Amino acid sequence: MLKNILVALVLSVMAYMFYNAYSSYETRTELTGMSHHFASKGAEEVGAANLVTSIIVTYRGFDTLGEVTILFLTASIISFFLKLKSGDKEKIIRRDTSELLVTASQLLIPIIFMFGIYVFMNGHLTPGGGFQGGAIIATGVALMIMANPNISLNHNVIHWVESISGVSFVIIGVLGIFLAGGFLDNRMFSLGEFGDFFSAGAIPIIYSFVGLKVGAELSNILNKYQKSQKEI
Amino acid sequence: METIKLIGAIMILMGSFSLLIAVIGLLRMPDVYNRVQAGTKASTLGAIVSFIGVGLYTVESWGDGNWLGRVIILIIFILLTNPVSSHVLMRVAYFTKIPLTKLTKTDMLKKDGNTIIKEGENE
Amino acid sequence: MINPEMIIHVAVAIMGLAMFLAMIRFVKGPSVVDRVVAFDSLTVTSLVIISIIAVLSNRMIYFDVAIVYGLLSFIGVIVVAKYLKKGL
Amino acid sequence: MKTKNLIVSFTVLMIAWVLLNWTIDPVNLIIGASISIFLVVVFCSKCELFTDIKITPKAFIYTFIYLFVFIIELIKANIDITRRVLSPKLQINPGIVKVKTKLKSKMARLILADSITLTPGTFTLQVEEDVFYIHCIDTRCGDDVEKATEEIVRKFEKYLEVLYD
Repeated sequence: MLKNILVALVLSVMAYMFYNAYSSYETRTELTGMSHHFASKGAEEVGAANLVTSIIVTYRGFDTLGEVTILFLTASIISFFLKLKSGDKEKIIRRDTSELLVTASQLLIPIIFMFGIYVFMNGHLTPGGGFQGGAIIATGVALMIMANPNISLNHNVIHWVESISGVSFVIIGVLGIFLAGGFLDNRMFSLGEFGDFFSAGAIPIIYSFVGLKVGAELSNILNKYQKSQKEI
Repeated sequence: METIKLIGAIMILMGSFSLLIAVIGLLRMPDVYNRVQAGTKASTLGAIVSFIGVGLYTVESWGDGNWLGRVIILIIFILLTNPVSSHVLMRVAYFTKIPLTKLTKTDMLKKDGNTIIKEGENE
Repeated sequence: MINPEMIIHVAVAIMGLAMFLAMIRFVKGPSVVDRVVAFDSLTVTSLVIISIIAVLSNRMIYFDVAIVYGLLSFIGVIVVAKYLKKGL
Repeated sequence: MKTKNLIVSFTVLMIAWVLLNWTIDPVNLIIGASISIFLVVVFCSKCELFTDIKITPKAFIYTFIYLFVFIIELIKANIDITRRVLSPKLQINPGIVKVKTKLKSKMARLILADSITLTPGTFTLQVEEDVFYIHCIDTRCGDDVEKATEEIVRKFEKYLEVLYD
């Protein structure tokens, strides 16, 4: 009873907070100074059809580097805590996976990876990009782990992919200082024709590295989960 | 052009009816197994017919946009994944011993003794 | 001539009804599997609705959303199945 | 036939890439091809999905015949389900029956099981070596394995035997 009252209390406080946030919300009718610059000059300065991408990768490229680092930190912390729990002894009944699921997953996994790669290589044209593509790749890894419970992913490969893509991201950023205007400036390569596959300078390359890094980090988390299951 | 568009719209309508049938099947059938059957079959066909309708409806942009490619990918994807996921689900329902309805006439899997459960519990 | 867009709006209304009925099964369902099945048909219906929204607003890019959503629903069903069988 | 598996997997991935991009720009194709080769080497060198597929003109024609039969069955399934669901008194007679299949190839078995799932009143419940357990919404054949096999599996199996060894 007390628990129910507490839950109701928390919910009503949250409802009040949301109501406050909602009632003070006004739709903006015009752009603020900064966004006005992005909206009007972004397309010609960066050459990417997707404005959000151009902001994430170039104007705010440094933030993206930080976000990827935060994700890396999260993955490390999760794996740290998962290792601790191996003391629990609990019986787990394992049944072999349906043959159909195994076959279907073998067919689907390459196509899922292909789709993930497509998403992060086309980040400058379509919605999506590094983070989304990386998440799709991690979905493929999740399917792989679930279809074959006895699989063991090569730990080293994941770490190498992660490290190399992270380092390459920084190297391209530094190259931008020498070849173009500044850190992570995408104009080191020609901007190309607007809306083309090869356009927006270095954005597709930077985004591919971001995608690989995110995919590797999330796969690492999944791999750790599976390992911790096995130890029980 | 107009006619193809109209045909596409009618196919979307047919697909939506099929999806409705799937859900009515979900509501009326007596046990999990029959629900999964009705749900999977009707919703798979409904989705496929609707996607074909969407493909036909966008006839004007077949040349430049990549509507058609994505529609084909979605159709193949649904056709491949929907039966597999329902199969996995129904298998789980059987192995977690959700009872079959009283109308059931025969259960060969039980008669043969299902080997999978025995193997699993040895571990 | 009948307006094709009208027909599509009627179809979307029917799908909305289907989603509502699926919600009933989702709430009522005696076992977890019932709920997952209802959820699966909800997902398929919303896939179709996403694609129709993409067509009506003439934005090809929403189709990617539909593909990813379908993928996630497939993985989701398998995750629940694995959970019920106890063991990842 | 290791190489056949790799080539067919590569073709499937390339088709997926072209469908996603919807362009036959040579540079784009080269990128797609390199990604496909990478994925084939990583994932498809171990699996044996397409080792048993046959690439002959006869198989090509049979693919279309199979698709035609499958679509007819799919539509029949839905008419069947509609009739059952909408009739005021539920006309169901469910049961789990056993059928046997001669197919050995993994891919052919997947296609067979998917087809059974999507055809009138039948649903693959469990797959063991050569036995499929099938949940029927209307069991007519009862415990008779031969009769059930004839009724449920044969109509697909005779085409799949031609497509896969």
